[in-house]
Amino acid sequence: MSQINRLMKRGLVDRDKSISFRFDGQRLEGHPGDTLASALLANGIRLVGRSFKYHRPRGVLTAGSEEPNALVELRTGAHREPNTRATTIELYEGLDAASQNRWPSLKYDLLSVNQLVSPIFGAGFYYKTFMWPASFWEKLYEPTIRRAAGLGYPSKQPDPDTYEKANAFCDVIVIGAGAAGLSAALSAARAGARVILCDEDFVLGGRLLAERGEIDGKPTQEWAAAAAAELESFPDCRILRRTTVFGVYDGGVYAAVERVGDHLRKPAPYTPRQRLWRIVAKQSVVCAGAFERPIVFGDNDRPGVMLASAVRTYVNRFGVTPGRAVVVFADNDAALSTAKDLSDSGVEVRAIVDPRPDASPTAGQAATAIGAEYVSGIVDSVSGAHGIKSVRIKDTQGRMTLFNCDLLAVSGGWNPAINLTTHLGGKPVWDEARSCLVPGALAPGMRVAGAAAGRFSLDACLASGETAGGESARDCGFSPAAPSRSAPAQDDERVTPVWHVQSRGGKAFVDLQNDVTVSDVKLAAREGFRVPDHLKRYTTLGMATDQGKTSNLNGAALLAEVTGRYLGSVGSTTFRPPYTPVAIGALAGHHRGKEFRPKRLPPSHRWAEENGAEFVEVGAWMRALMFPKSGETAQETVDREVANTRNNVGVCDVSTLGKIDVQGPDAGTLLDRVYINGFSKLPVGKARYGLMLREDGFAMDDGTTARLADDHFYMTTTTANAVRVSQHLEFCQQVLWPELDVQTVSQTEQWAQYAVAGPQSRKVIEALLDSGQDISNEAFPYMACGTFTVCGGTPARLFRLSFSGELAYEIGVPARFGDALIRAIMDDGAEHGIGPYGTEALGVMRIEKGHAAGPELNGQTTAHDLGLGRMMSRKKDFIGRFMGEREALNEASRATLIGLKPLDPKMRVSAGAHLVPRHAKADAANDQGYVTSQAYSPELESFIGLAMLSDGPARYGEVVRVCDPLRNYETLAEVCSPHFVDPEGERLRV
Amino acid sequence: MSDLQSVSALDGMLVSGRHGSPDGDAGVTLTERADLGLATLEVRRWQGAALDESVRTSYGVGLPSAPTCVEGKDVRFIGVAPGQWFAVSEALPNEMLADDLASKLRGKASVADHSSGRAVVRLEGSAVRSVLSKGLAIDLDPRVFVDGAAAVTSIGHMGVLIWRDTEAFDLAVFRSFAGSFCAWIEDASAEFGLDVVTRS
Amino acid sequence: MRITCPYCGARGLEEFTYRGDATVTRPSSIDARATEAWVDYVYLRDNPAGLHKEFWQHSAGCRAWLEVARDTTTHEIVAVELAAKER
Amino acid sequence: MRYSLASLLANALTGNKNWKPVWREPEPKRSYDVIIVGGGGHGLATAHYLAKEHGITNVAVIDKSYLGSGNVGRNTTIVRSNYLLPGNEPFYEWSLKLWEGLEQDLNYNAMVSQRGVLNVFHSDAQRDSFVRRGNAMRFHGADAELLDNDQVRALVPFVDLDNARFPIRGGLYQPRGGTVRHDAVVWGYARSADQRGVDVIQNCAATGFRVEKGRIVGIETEKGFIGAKKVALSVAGSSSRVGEMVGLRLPIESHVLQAFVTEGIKPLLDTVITFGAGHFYCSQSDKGGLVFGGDIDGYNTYAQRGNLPVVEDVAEGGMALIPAIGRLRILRSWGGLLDMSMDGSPIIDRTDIDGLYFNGGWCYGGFKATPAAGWCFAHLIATGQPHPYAAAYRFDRFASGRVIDEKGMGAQPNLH
Ligand SMILES: Cc1cc2nc3c(=O)[nH]c(=O)nc-3n(C[C@H](O)[C@H](O)[C@H](O)COP(=O)(O)OP(=O)(O)OC[C@H]3O[C@@H](n4cnc5c(N)ncnc54)[C@H](O)[C@@H]3O)c2cc1C
Ligand SMILES: NC(=O)c1ccc[n+]([C@@H]2O[C@H](COP(=O)([O-])OP(=O)(O)OC[C@H]3O[C@@H](n4cnc5c(N)ncnc54)[C@H](O)[C@@H]3O)[C@@H](O)[C@H]2O)c1
Ligand SMILES: Cc1cc2nc3c(=O)[nH]c(=O)nc-3n(C[C@H](O)[C@H](O)[C@H](O)COP(=O)(O)O)c2cc1C
Ligand SMILES: [Zn+2]
Repeated sequence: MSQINRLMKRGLVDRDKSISFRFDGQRLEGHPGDTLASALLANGIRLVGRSFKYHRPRGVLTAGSEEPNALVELRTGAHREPNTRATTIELYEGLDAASQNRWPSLKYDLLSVNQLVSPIFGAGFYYKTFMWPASFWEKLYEPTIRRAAGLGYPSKQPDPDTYEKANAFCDVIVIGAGAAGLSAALSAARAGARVILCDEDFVLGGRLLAERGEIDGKPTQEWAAAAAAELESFPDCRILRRTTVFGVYDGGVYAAVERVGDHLRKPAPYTPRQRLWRIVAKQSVVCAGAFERPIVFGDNDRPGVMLASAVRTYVNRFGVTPGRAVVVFADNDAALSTAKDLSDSGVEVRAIVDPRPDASPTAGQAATAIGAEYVSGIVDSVSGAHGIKSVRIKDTQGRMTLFNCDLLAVSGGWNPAINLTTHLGGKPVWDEARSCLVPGALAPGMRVAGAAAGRFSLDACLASGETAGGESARDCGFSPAAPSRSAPAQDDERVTPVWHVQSRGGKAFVDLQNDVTVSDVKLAAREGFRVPDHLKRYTTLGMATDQGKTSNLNGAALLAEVTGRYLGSVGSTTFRPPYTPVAIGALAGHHRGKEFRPKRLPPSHRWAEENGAEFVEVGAWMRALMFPKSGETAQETVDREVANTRNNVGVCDVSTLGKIDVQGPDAGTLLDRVYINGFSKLPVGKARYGLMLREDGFAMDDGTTARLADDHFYMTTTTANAVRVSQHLEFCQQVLWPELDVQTVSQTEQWAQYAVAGPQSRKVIEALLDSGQDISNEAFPYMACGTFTVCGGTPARLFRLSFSGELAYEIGVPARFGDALIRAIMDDGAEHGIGPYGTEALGVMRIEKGHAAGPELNGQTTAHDLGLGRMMSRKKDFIGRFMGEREALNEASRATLIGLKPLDPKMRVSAGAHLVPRHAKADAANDQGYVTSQAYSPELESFIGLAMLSDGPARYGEVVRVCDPLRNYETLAEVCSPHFVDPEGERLRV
Repeated sequence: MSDLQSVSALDGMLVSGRHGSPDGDAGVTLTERADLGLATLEVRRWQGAALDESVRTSYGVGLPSAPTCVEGKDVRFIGVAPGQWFAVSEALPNEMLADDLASKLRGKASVADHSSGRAVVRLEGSAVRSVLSKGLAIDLDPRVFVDGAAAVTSIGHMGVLIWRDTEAFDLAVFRSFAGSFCAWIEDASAEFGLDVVTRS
Repeated sequence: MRITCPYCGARGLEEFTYRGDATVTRPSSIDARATEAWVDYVYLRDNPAGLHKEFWQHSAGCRAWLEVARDTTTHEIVAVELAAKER
Repeated sequence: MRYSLASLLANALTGNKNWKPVWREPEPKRSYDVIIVGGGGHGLATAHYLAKEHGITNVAVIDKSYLGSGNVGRNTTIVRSNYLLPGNEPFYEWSLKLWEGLEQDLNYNAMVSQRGVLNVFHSDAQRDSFVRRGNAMRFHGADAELLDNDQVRALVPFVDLDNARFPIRGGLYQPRGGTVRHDAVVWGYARSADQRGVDVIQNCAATGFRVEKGRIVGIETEKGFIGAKKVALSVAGSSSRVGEMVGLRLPIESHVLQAFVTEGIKPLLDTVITFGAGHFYCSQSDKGGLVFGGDIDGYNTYAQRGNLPVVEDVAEGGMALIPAIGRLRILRSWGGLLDMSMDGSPIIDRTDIDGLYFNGGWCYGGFKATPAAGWCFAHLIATGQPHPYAAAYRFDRFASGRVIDEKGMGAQPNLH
């Protein structure tokens, strides 16, 4: 088939070049400048899809992003995009599209039987049935409904394309580049403002491209091109084509999506498919134009029924006629140009049908001029299921005339595209004169011009755009030239809206995509759904992919009529972002897959990789979990790492701990107030464990803090809480106690810090230290800290701290030496049998020592629960003290930290299990606590656990049931002190 | 000097040479500025005037009260927060800067060393603003973000301090994020081409 | 939403951390009779529809805690000050 | 009129002309035994159970807008009972049981769809806390299963299990969880309450309260004063605003939660899935749209709309979990006002004013609670005594410290 409906002249397509594409497997041709819709129409294809509920055959209704019908699956395989509007797809070589929601084929669709039983399938029918038997809902009814629902098929493979985000700033954003938008952008740019002009289309001009008028003596298409060219010449004007502004957010933030590569077979190398723009603008001018609205009549959904303005677009912009014999059915004079443009292109216009009671003389004249019949009347019925063949017209006397035709151009007037003006809550207002909703209160800095403001004449569009652009520039401090145009005070358009006509035909559709008919609206009203929002929710009117751009107002008008109300008082549903649907990928941009969130690598990362470490995500950090040797099971690895640390010496990267420098004369005072225990009296050269609470008295974080100098402390926090603790300290400093002279800054990134633990650890550290520095037990006892130099002058901080319970040190050097230091430690430690250990072994050792960590510091525990109640100073106020002393936070019956030893050492004490008394039933009534952490202790040759148990410390020796019904597991364990290994801490002090 | 080898934050994260689009001149060039002295100073209570005086005496400039850079003798001071500055120095590399500041500003400011805690990269080239705008939500227009301007903000979910030095932008990112930062910059600059210059 | 940090200038919402009602004052007493003041401070909030004085931290910027006056019905920001009044 | 296939057929034959309004539109009477302020799910369910379980039918439910205009009409419709703490779990499990019998109870198909709720986890620590939760559920008689990666893959083959920034290590699954068609809940309860004599009154905002000698005697409304022996507040995100009219200072902040729906597509996701390493949860509606959401915006607001950072955050979470949704398009986004409480758990309690009852603080999770909240609130209003399942939902828990803090975030509502 050749392009039988391609006109010889007109349009912005390049007839010299051909593009081949496929639709439902059929190979077709179009031209550069086409959309898929215009190319299909050029090829004489009218049937392009099936509707949602009744599977009715559907064609192209519009020429823009408001299209409800012509939805296709674009591309194939992992690139498949369901529900893509043919009217916005720019044609490219090799394009492959398929119709959707039909089976087995577009022409013969079995589910179209649905329409036969439509009286049962009326609005909301599913609320009234499918209830018996109850179990059938999930098994039968719902799966059936679900398979029928939805339109296109999603690809179930990862999206192979890339996306990105970008930020832009400007004085004035102009949204839409039609007559109004181009004028606005020109006046703002000429005044010197930084302008961003966005249009969702790939050519600037809006309806100027689709009409045949003149501006300043130039055809509108030329004027648009010239305006675009002038705008391009301003260095401060950025033009974003193929860019839809889809949302308006607070503070002058405009979200837009640019389809960078959608018009290509695949995006150009190194470019994304789409780009999300976050545009911050001081002022905005919304020039989004208007949507033509249909008139509702029986079988108004047949392929071949098209909006009159869309017909003009196809003829004038794409050089395509959607039909060869045309009837125009319009309630306004503007649509008459459709007849004229068609006729001028050699297309036969059979009739102009005017449903207005006060028929306009212009319409009759227009008809005569082109030799068409003029009928004052309505469309009574339409024939031709897959594409109209004829329409029957009923005139005001009730006489019927049959017109054979293959295109029915319809216009019921225009609705301003007010969508973006309401995103920040602005309510549209009813304009009785123009019979449409116009923007109400606008967002700060926003103006509306052109058809979007209800100014429909070309002169008014140009003038209002120019004025709005100039005023916006002025509000940004520029001096725009005086407007060159003045808007006609009154638009000359006569508006006598006809929303729907009483016709004999079949179903009359209000919402074409969701198959909401006039009878659905009536039924809903009858059942009490009488506000637009109820109507919407009950019938789904306006909830489809077009969000009711061509149906909402018709629906409201019908509702007003059947409930006997004034349309202006009925109200409307709310427009919400996005203006047109936006791909989720675009909103995610770069941040997907492995780049979902940035990764933090500690200083030893490369070394750990070289040494075969397995890694684990700890917050943003990647930490070494363990260092397996070949042939080992995970358990064997961990056991080995633990045993080696306890017997010889081990090393572990602890750089991920939060490290906060606390300086200033009042540093000690601040610490006294954030920790439950005291710090101001801590001597220089010493470190101390501290617990901090939230103000509600629950534990927040713990760690050690060392005093490096009188006015200098060095705090460590848990890895997980580093950010929170910094914020907390800053709050304390800046908000609670600004009078304190104390400064804090995070040093987490600055210091590489390694724990060197085990009986041989001193020897390893000594080997690192430059000579003349004494770290004997006497000179540098447990909990000492100090500044040293290592490896020939590298400044280092040394802390004699132990999480493992062994003689241990934490040694810190500036992070740029971190890689070298871990290698040096390993070298120096080799003769002492040093081995690295990961977080898993670290966890085992801290459990053996009964140190609380993340699972115990879970935000639900108190100092009492952690066994640290006695640390709470009674001498001072500190964060959380008052609330922490509430009785409920200190009751013995609270679940409190204990140890658990399984009676059978080979049995796990599974973390997450609940505890019940030995002879009690495992149920809620007997639930007395839960296991927080578990490990296998090589030293005890037994599994062990930490747990929170009601009245725990009083129950040492008692046997409890460890119940894990989730994993179908249970064991008995003895309650014991959480300090399993070296409870007196003798090893620490040698 | 130390026997330990210093490893820069970007070492091994980004290979030198051309990345992304191979066509024409690279739109962006990335150079690591390793071994800079980096430190923060935060004024002690009621010491604002005294601190400013000491900085003038020792470094020949007054401290900026806004997020901008001033260039003193050997040291550039960048306003990063009320009463807080980020100091950058080539002449006093690595830990030396913090030591120098601490000794000269004792009692007037709390000084902390960050020379190891940040990776500093210099980005320049015809597309540098386009690339940065993919991650930075600040206005980089040359009339807004003027020479010497600075901002603490974030880029691709990573914290960053950025300042402009004539037509180049210096970015200080946290050391542990260096790998993700490189992945981000590689992605963002792909369409323009990226030249990476690492220390030889 | 954009907040104009007195130090850094206008920045996007994503750079800030919210903390809520800035009209509350931490009780100075830890006397047992202060219970009501503490419960009020920790748990009860002004939650007006309209102007709300609230704490935000410019956490991805200068890290200053801010007192922001914002209309909770329109999100319009009327005033921003540093929470630390003296330094 | 009873709904059934037979009634559908019969009406179809008569041109669907004989359907009656789902609820009457009465003018308010001079006074009622009970006035419920707030025609959301909770208010209407309360009315239903007051009438049905306690025989109290001289009741009005008033709403400031159209029925279901609040959160009940804008939530992501997830129902589940996977709670951890003893104050919560029995309540939510009871709610799930009520959902299971709801349609028969109401003679209204609310499309209770027990398609299962899957929470994936990404670390051992997260697994352990999920196990603790799963066991708590089992202890309370709820269903819970721990899934390994193969089982996760079998349920949701297209999630990014291994190649992700935060690889998935398994999931906690509640097969009985699922979704319920939100609007149907409103209409079903309204219809049932109406049929039992309750007056459901729309566009009638409460504007003030009349209290005499410490006792409520009625409320001021847009339609004038209405007397009442008892008044029950169930206004969700408006709790503080309404509370302020009668001098209640509440442990509640109003926040916005956004939600999203994609264009309709053929079946993709047959369960409810929740990401454990970011903010994203998703299900597919019977219409075919993926309905999803993430974290709250995080600042106090009454504007019922959110901002862009959360939109991006949710999309990033979605792409990280299900990279196949990149080409699916968001059709609409919206927001609802949450009544975020100080410990993330709700309040169903008497107030200091005699005859004034409060139900609120449901945060982002009160839809699933609708039946049980109505049940327990009705019990409290009717008997004056807290229902055992809701016994922990008291105001005084904040003073006493017996908070119910599932997330362990403390008194910071936007973190719950
Ligand atoms: C986006 C989003 C997603 C959510 N997802 C889930 C989920 O997946 N699962 C879940 O369990 N929960 C979810 N929730 C929470 C859940 O929706 C709410 O907790 C629950 O709906 C609140 O109870 P309600 O239905 O009674 O509230 P609402 O429906 O908000 O009812 C309150 C009513 O009070 C009325 N009102 C207010 N002021 C007055 C006045 N002065 N006079 C008269 N009437 C007044 C309002 O108009 C409103 O209709 C979500 C919430 C949101 C916003
Ligand atoms: N005579 C009539 O009854 C009548 C009615 C309506 C319109 N018109 C004519 O239509 C024209 C209206 O001019 P105009 O400039 O107001 O509108 P327009 O329709 O010419 O241009 C609007 C432009 O905005 C773009 N757009 C819309 N929403 C967008 C978004 N969210 N993001 C990016 N781009 C978006 C569209 O692609 C389009 O190019 C005039 O020529 C007018 O005479 C006439
Ligand atoms: C579960 C659920 C599914 C929804 N599905 C759709 C949908 O398919 N199409 C649509 O336009 N809106 C859908 N919505 C959103 C509503 O249109 C509407 O935005 C929401 O109820 C909030 O109301 P408002 O936007 O009028 O404030 C859905 C809402 C919910 C809660
Ligand atoms: Zn700031």
